[in-house]
Amino acid sequence: MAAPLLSIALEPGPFQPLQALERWHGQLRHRLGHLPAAESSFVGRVRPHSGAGVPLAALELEHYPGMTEAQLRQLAAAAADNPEVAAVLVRHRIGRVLPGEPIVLVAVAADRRGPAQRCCQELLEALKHEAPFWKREWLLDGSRQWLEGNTPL
Amino acid sequence: MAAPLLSIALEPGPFQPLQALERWHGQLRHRLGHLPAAESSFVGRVRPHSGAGVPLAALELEHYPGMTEAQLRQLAAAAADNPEVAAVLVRHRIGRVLPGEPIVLVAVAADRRGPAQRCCQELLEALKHEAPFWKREWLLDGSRQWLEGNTPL
Amino acid sequence: MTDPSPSPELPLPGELRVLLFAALRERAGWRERHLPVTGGITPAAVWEQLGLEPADAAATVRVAINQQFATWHSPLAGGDELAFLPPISGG
Amino acid sequence: MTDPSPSPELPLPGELRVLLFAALRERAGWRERHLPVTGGITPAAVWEQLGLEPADAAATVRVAINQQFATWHSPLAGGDELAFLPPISGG
Repeated sequence: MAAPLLSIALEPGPFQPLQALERWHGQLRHRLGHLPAAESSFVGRVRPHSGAGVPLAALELEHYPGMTEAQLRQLAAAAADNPEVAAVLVRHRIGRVLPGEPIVLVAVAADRRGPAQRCCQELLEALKHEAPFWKREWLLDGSRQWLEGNTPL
Repeated sequence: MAAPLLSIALEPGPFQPLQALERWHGQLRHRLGHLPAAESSFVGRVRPHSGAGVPLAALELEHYPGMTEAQLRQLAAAAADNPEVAAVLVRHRIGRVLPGEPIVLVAVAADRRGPAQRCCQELLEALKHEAPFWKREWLLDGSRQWLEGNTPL
Repeated sequence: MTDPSPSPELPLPGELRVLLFAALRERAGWRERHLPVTGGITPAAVWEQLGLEPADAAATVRVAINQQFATWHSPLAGGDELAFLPPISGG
Repeated sequence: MTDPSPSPELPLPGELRVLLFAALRERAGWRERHLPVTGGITPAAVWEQLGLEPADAAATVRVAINQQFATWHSPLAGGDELAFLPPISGG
């Protein structure tokens, strides 16, 4: 089987996960001739409150231009290293993200549900811990704080 | 936390998973005031080949009217029995489904990714084994065969 | 694509309504039958009485009474809907 | 919303380009510096030489050389890009 198709992009402004999935489906139909039997996806959105429970004005996402894209590609290829995985989609916001807005979209198309679900889950964990992104919470009073790590599973 | 919102329906004709998700998002915004931070979803589509590897003309899905809907609701409520799960969506085709067409859509919105992913996966396994659906493969020559069980994980 | 079958007679009050699905329905050649309920009757007894196959169905066929999963030895009453379900393949 | 900083001078050939991100950048007050490369220099030596904090950073801060994760004792060469990365929080 051919190497999985990787579609990876950083989003500097608000993006619509369902539109991104629709465009990806078009690419898969074009490249594979059909949509694989199993598709697992995940969307993460900004919570309305900070980790400390106070209302959030925005979440800022800093990243390491160049390394981020390379790492995402490497992590996606590693998670998709299974002959049953046909394609992987990753979209990740950077910049200022408002409560409720999508931050991350991961989708995996595969021949069976097991590999689709596992690859999607593993890639999400990998990019949370191994891709150079940093979140800063901005509160309503203008105060701000860098987060040290992720929300627990 | 309120009991999770359950949106469950059988689809007698072709349906678009992304449109179903979009309508569901509208309902969640209306009912919850926002979209939860984590959303996990799965789409299953008909394979182009039978289990024996020959081209498939169609997959027929028979079900037990009345019991199917009640079982899906019960299975969804059981899988979503976690205070962090906010909403569950299930769409399942019945009737004659063509290769490439969606058969099943499961989506779970929750406050954290762990409960969203687990609930989505558990509910998918549950409905594959505990909801009264039966698949019959129709081949190009008009021959047909009932499946005894599911594709392995 | 499913076998056409005439709308069955309504069951008489106190009768048992028996339903077959998918491969079981095709093998038996019928979809629905009505039986008088006799004291202590169970799904296992109905299966035998109707001459359904295979004789040792409990390993593969599941039973539902009034659209809820039940056992082969659950008690039946008049007006119940009893269904025999071949191996499920949903999703 | 990020700290504005003037476009840095281009590094001279053979110089090391050092980058800080997020909380590390804010604590240090700079984003990018260029250093001459001396024989056997490592990320750990650069950290110390630049007076970065905390002194025992290896437990929390990760190192990348030319945009690939590396160790605190990886060898550095002229022209390399060395980055110190505070705890990651993506996704």
